[in-house]
Amino acid sequence: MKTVRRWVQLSIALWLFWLVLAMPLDLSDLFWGLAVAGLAGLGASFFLWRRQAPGLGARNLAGLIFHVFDLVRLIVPAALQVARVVLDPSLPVQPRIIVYKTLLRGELERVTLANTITLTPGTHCVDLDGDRITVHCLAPSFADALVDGRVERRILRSLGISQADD
Amino acid sequence: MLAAVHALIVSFLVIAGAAFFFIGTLGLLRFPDFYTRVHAVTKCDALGAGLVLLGLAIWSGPDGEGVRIMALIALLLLSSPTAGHALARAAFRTGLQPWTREDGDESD
Amino acid sequence: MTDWSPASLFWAVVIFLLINAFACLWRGLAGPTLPDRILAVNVIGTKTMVVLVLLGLAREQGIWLDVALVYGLLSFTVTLVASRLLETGLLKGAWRD
Amino acid sequence: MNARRRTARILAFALLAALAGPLIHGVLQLPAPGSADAPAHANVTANYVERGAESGGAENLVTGVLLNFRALDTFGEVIVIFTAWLAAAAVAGAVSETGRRAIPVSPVVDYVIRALGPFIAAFALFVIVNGHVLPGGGFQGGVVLGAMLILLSLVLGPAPVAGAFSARHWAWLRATGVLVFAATAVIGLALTGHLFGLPAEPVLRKSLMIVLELGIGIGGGAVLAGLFFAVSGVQRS
Repeated sequence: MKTVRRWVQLSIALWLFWLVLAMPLDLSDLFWGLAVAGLAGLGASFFLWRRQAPGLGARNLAGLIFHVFDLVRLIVPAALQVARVVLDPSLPVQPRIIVYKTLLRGELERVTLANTITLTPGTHCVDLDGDRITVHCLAPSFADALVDGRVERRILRSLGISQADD
Repeated sequence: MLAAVHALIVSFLVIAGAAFFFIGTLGLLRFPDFYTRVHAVTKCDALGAGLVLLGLAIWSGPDGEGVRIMALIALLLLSSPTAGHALARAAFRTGLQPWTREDGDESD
Repeated sequence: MTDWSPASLFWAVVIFLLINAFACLWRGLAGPTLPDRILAVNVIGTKTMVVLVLLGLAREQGIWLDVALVYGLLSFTVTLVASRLLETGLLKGAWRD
Repeated sequence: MNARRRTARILAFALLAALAGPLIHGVLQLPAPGSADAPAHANVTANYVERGAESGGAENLVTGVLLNFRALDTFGEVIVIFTAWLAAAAVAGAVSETGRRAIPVSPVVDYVIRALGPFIAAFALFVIVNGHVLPGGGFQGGVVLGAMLILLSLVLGPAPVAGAFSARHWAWLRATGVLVFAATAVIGLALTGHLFGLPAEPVLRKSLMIVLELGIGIGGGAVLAGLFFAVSGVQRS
């Protein structure tokens, strides 16, 4: 029952995606889109996601888009910092590897955290294993925002997840 | 007037994106080891390509092309860090040692 | 000012990105490690994708966007597969003997 | 053992050199690029451009030309891809399995591919179905389809994806492009009196072309995935 509901939801999302691709729309696009979306949705929800579906609903999706805009405020200053490092003739880097234990529990949150770390200049996620995240940073100071939990709080707020109900 | 502002915003975004690409290239060539290079490249590519494509999406307006470029940006923001992470993890798990300043020179 | 369009800028950016791509090619040749080479290929792929979009808009060929989308997808696939093969030991890096 | 291998190498080199001779000769016979009296510039192109749009039945001129005037060439290309797979799979089967390590795939990659997979599939089918308006069509869509199968086998492991069909069914899928093309040729013979003749009736013509594109796409995708399976040692030829 849950699988069927997932199939319907995914097919609607895929149909919208198809309509975006086929933008100057005509009637045959609507039909073909529906057929393909239904088929791809069927394959995904009954075959690919049988073991574990990505827990990604409409609310989280909106949160992810918000998170991308939120990221910009994090990325741009750090990017300028890295630009200064690269352009500096003496190349002042002090690479370190730090291992960080995350408090986030869900798969979606952890993956979002890993990719946020990778996209934030100065830190790069090297490994994610359970709640242990191995981060390579250009200099120890780049990891400050991560270590004091600011990044995690932002992700939780954007995705609209309260840690307690997990 | 409005057209001029529009063109100005687009040009600014595209040039800023190109500048980030340049920084990424510089990082790829200058940094001492693989891990620091992957740093420079993932960010600057995602940011550079994102800015250029955002400028192009604004330029072509909210018709079919603009929407498709936004889809391209979404793919890029997802694929670039994932690819960078996958590559770094492969190197890390197979035992490629990161360079540190104490070593004095490259460790490969 | 009014008859100036960013489309002429696009060509300049295309040439600039191509020069950058060739610079990255040097890292692909020089290595020194296998991940460096894969990384260089990935970077060139991203630049090519952006160049395709720029050219498509500058020459008003909207269908190039779909080519760019396919290209980006393939470049992503190549990097993931290469790293996976490296990770499982099918591709061998010089640092582990 | 070593001597035999060396003999094999020398033989292979001699074979390649013998092949290269006629090929280089053929290339030298080609007219200089852009020369105005080359056959391609003399009359064929103008004819295609002039008649392609109205009689090709496809909005994209290239696809129209590929599937109508040059159908025999395209058929040849499909066969070439199929043959290339056979050759590549024969070589790829020789990859050694020593030193393989069982490392689980990164959870980030796993999650992203699972979330992205259905969208890639929809995009591949989009490219295939719209082959008559977009460049590439079946060939390009087939590549995306194959890429998706490869990505899925990163996440699920190659064995379950390869095991979705039996080895015999995979063989049939890989041959789809060739078979569909051959079938269309025969149907064209029956309907219009000559090989690859597409019927003039627009709906029938359009659906036949979509079937053709689907055949090329599915065949190409299966070939690509089969190559990857062979490299990862799940499926031999």
